[in-house]
Amino acid sequence: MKKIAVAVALAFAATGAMAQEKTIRITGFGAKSGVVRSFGINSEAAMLAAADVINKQGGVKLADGSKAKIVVDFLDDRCNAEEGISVLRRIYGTDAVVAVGPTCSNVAEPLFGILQKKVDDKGDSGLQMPVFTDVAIKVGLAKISEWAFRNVPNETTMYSSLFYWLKTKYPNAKTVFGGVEEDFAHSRASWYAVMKDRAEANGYQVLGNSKWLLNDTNFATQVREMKNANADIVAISAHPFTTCGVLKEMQRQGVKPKVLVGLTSSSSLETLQGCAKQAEGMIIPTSFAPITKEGKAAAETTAKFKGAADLHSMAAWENMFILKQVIESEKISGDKGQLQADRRKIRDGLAKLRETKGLMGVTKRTEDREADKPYLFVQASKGEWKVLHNPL
Amino acid sequence: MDFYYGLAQTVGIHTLLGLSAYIVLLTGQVTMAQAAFFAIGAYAAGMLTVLGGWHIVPALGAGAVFGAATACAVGFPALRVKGLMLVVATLAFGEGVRLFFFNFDYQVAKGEIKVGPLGGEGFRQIRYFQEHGWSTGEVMLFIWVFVILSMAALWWFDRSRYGAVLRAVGEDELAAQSVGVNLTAVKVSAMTVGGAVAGIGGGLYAHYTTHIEHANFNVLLATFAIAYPIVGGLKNVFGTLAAVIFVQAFLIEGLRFLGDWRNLLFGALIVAAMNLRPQGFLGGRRA
Amino acid sequence: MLELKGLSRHFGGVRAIDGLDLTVRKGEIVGLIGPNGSGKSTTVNVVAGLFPASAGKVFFEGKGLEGMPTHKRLQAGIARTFQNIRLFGQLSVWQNLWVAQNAPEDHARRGFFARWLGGQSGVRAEIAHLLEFSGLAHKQDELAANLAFGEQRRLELARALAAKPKLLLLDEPAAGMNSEEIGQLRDRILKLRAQGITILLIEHVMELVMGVTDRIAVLNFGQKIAEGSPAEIQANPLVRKAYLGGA
Amino acid sequence: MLDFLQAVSDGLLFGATYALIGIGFTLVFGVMHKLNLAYAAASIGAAYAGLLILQVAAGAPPWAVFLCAFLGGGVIGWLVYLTCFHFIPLSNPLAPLMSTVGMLLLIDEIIVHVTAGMPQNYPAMFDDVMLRVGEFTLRGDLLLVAGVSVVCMIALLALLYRTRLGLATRAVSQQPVAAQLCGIRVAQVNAMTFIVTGLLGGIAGALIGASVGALSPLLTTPLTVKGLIVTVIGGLGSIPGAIVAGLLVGAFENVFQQFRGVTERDLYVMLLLFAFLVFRPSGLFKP
Repeated sequence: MKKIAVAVALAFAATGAMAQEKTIRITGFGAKSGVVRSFGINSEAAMLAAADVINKQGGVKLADGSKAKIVVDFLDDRCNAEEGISVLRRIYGTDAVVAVGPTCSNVAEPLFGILQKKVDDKGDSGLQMPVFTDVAIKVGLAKISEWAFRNVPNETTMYSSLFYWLKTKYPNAKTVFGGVEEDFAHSRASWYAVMKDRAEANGYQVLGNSKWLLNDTNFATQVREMKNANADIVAISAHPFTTCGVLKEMQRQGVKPKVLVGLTSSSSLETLQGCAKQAEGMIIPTSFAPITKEGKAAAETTAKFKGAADLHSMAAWENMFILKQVIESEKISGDKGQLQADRRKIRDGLAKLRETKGLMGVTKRTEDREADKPYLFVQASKGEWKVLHNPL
Repeated sequence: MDFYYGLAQTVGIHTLLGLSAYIVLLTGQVTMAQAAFFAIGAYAAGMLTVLGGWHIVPALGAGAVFGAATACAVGFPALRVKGLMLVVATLAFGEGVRLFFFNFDYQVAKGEIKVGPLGGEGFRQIRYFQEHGWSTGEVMLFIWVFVILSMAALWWFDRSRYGAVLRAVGEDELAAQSVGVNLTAVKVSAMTVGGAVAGIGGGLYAHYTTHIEHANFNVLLATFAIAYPIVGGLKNVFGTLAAVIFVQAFLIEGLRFLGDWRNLLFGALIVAAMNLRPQGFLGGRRA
Repeated sequence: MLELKGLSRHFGGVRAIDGLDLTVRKGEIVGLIGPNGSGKSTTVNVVAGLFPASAGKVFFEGKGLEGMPTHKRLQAGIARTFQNIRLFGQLSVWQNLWVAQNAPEDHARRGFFARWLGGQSGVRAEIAHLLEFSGLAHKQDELAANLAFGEQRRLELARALAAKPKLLLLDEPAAGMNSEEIGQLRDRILKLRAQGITILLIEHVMELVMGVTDRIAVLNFGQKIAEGSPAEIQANPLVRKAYLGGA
Repeated sequence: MLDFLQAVSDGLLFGATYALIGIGFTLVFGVMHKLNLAYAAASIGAAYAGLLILQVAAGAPPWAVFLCAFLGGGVIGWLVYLTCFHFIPLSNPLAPLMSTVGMLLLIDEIIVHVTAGMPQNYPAMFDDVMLRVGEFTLRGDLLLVAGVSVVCMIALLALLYRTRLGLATRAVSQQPVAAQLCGIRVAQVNAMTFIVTGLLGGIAGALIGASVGALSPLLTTPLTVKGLIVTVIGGLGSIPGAIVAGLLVGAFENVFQQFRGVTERDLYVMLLLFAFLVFRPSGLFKP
C-alpha cells in the first residue's frame, strides 16, 4: 500500500514543478453558433494565433520579472443577451484577468449594463471586470460603463472621411439615398447616427432612405423607392444577407447608381460569396486589409488556426497585443490572490492608453474608452475586396 | 460564486415563464402568447423603475397587473378558437406585441441623457438592482421569493377545486360543461393568472439583463414557454422547474464547455427527451 | 317539470327530431325508447343545451331554455349522463365528483373563495355520501381511467348527482351491463325517485325500461309514434313494427 | 396609382412563395392534423441539400439542384417523421409538437455548422427574365414559382382524392385507431405522407431560395410564421385555400410595406389574420 502512496506523491510533485511556470488567462467570448457563427470562429482563431506568437516570444513579463504564458480560452454565447451575461459571470469566477468580446451589439448592451457604471462608486454593485470588445460595433456602447473598452473602428470618422473623399473623386455626385436594416441595432444606428449625418455634413443632399428587416427576402418596393429617388450614391447599411438581396433586386430593376457604399460589417467574405457580381464596385471603409507587413503576418498566422482575417478578427488580434503591453506596463502580479487588484490595474491601464500600435498604423483611443482606428477604403472587384484608397 | 447566483436567477425567471404557460396548458389551451405578456411585464416594470423612479416591488406588481389585464383581454377571443387555430392566433398575437415594442418610442430626458425605450434600439439602463447596490446573491434571493410564491400559489390551486376544474376542462370540455363548469370563466381566469405570472417574470427579466429590445421576445421564447411544462410534465409545478433546470442549467450552461457543438446537441436532446418521456419528466396528463 | 313543444332538430337534410311533444311531470320516471337513429340522444343533447333546437321550444319548470348555455342549465337543475362514458380520466374519483359540485346552493352557501380555492374539508360529507350511494367509497383516490367499466358507469351517475339536479337525463345507462348490474341500477334509480328526482330514461334494455318507468314514449325517425304505460307500449303493434322493421 | 398596381402585382407574385410553403403546411396541419413546426426548416434544409449536387457536379444546371432538393426534402421529411412522430404514442399530443421544435433547432444548427453561417448563393431559373409592360415589371422567376405551386396543387389534389394513399392518409388522420382496424398500416401511411410533404417542401425551399437568390438559416422563422398564417387564412386542410391565401398575404404585405413602411407591415398581416379568425374562422374555403 505504501509504494502506491509514494508514487502518487511523486506524481503530484512532478506536475507541481511543471506548473511553476506562471500563466495569465485571457478569456474570449462571442457567437460561435447561430447565424453570425463565422465572426466567433474568426475571433477565437485570431486570439489563439496572437497568444501563440506572444508565447513564442517568451510570453509576458509580470511584476516580479518572471515570464508568464498567455492562456486563451473562448466561450460561445450564441449571440444571446442572457447567455452573454452568464458567460461573463462565469469568466468573473475564473482566474481570467480580462474578457475579450462579445460579437453582437445586442449582447454588448446588456453586458455593459451589468458592469459597474462608475469605477469607485461603492453604491453600484455592478460587476467589476474589464471587458475589451473586439467586434460589437454599434456606435456609443463603451460609455455605458467605465469597465467597458472597445477596439472597434469608429464609423463616424470613417464615413465622414469616405464622403469627403467621394466629393473629390466623383464631383458630379450630389445626392445620396440610403437603405437600412431597420431591426438590427448596429445597422440602424450606422445609418441614422453615422452615414446620413456625415453625408449631410459633407454637403450631400440625402433624398431619404428605404427600410427592410433582418430576414426580409422581398425588396421590390424598397428598390423602387431607390429608383424613383434616382440618387447618385446609394448607401446600404445592412449585413451581407439582406445587402445581397437588395443588390440582386437593384440589378433586376436596373438601378445603377454612380457610387455604391456599404456597411463596415459587409466587407467580408460572406458578401462576395452571396453576390459577387452584383456587389461589383461597392466601396466600404474598413479598419483592416492585409496590405501592411504586420497585417499580412497576422492574417497568415490566424489562417493557421482556421480563421479568416477581417476587420473584426484582426481587432481581436490587436486586443491581445494591447493587453500584453498593459499587463507589462501596469505590473500585473499574475498570482491568484491578487486577481481583483490585477483586474483593476488592467482597467486603469486600458483607460490611460491614448495611443496603441495597430496592424494598420497607430490607433488613437478616446476619452470614453473607444478607439479611433486607421482605416482605408476597399472596393469589391472581381470577387475580391481590393484596396481602393488609403487616406492616411 | 457570482456565476451560480446568476444561473439561479436565470432559472428563476424562466421558471416563472414556464409556470405562466403551465396553468394555461392545464386547461388544454396551447398558448404561444406567454412571451407577449412576459414582454409587457418587462417594459412596464422597466419603465416604472427607470422613468417613474418606482421601487422594484410595486413596479413588478404593475407588471403583473398589465400582464394579467392583457391576458384577460386575449382570453375572451381565444375562446372562439381551438387547437391549431389557437396556436396560430396566440403566435400572431405574440408577434404583434413584439412589433408594437419594435415601434414603441417613449424617451424622457433624465439629467443630460435621454432614457426610455427607443423602438428598434431597445430600452437601455434598467439598472435598479445595480444602482441600489444589490449584490448578485441578494437579487437571486429576491427573484426566488417571487418564484416560490408563484409555485406555492399554483401548488395550492392544484390541490384545490380550481385545479381539479382546470384539469377537467383540459380533459373534456363537453363533459365539464355538462357538469356545470363555466368554460369561459375557467379558461379566461387561467389565461389571466398566466398573464400575471408572466408579467412578474418579465419585470424581473428586464432588471436582470438591464437592456431589453423587441428581439428578445420572439417566437423562440414563446416556444420555450410551453416547452418547459410539456418537457417537465403537467403533473405538478415541479415538472416545469425540473424542465427549466434541464434546459437552462444543463443544456445551456452545463454543456458550454462543448463550445459550438452544444447548440447542435440542444435540439437533439429536446427530441430525445420527448421520445423517451413523452408525458414529461414527472409523468403527467396521460398515464 | 319538462315540456317539449314541437321540438325539431335538423343536421343538414337529416331531420333528427321532427316536431316532438313530450311532457315529464315532477317525480315521474319517463322512458324514451326507439330503434337506433330515432333521435333519442339528439333529444337529450338539445335539452342539455349542447346545440340549439332548429324549431320548437323546451320549457323547464315553466321557463323557456332558449339560448341558455349548458352550465347554466345544469345549475337550473338539469343533469345528464353520456351514452359513451366521458369521465375525467386523469382525475381521481374524488376529484370527478368535486368538480361537479355546481348546484345553486353550492354557489350560495360558499362564497367565491371557499368554492374555488377551499380545501377538501368543507365538502367531504356530501361526496362521501355520493361515494357510498354508488359503491365507490373504496376507490376514492383511484384515477377514473383505471376503474372497471361498471364502476365508471356508476361514477358517471354519481357525478351527475353531485350537482343535486331536479331532472336527470340518463342516456343509455345500462348499455353493456350484465343483468346483476342492471338490477343494482334499477334499485338505484328507484332510490333517486324516492329522493324526489325526476328522470327521463333513454334506453334499449327493455328489462330496465319496463321495470322502472311510469310512462314510455316511443320515437321513430324523430317522430313520436306512441306514448303510454309500459304495458300499453308492449302491446302496441306500431311499436313492435318499428322495432322489428318493415315500418 | 401605378405604384399601387406594381405593389399589388409584386406582392401577388412574391405571395406565390408563401402559397408554395402554405400548401405543405396545410397538408401537414390540415389533412394530417400533425403539429409540425419543423416543416419550414426542413424545406430550407432540403434546399441546402440541393446544393450538395454542386459539390459533386460543379456545372449542374439549376433544375438539377431543384431535383436534388426535391429528393432531399423527402429524406428529411421521413427523418422528421421518425424522430418526432413514429415513436411517440398518440396519447401525448403535445410531445410531437415539442420534438418538432427540437428538430427545428437541430436542422437550423446543422445548416449553420455546415455553412459556417455564411449565406449560400442559390442558382435560379429565369431570374434574369423581366417582363416589361411600359413602366410595369413582372419577375420571370416568380411566375415560375406561381406556375409550380399550381402544378403542385393539382398533383396533390389528385393524390389526396384520387389515390389509395390519399384515402389512407385522410383516414389515418381522422381516426388512426379505426384505420388500423381496417388493416391500414398506419405507420407506413404516415411515413409515406411525411415523405410526400417533404418532397413538396423540397421544391418550395428550392424555389424560395431561387427567388431570394441566397439561402440562410434566417429564412426559417419568418417562413414558419407566414406558413401558419397562410394555412389558417386559407382554411385548415384546403389546398386551393392555401394558394389563394398565400397570394393574398403576399399582396397585403407588399401594399402595406409600400404605404405604411416596413416596421408596421407585419402588424397589418397579423390584423388580417385576426379578422379571419374572428369573422371567418373556417378560412377562405371549407376543405
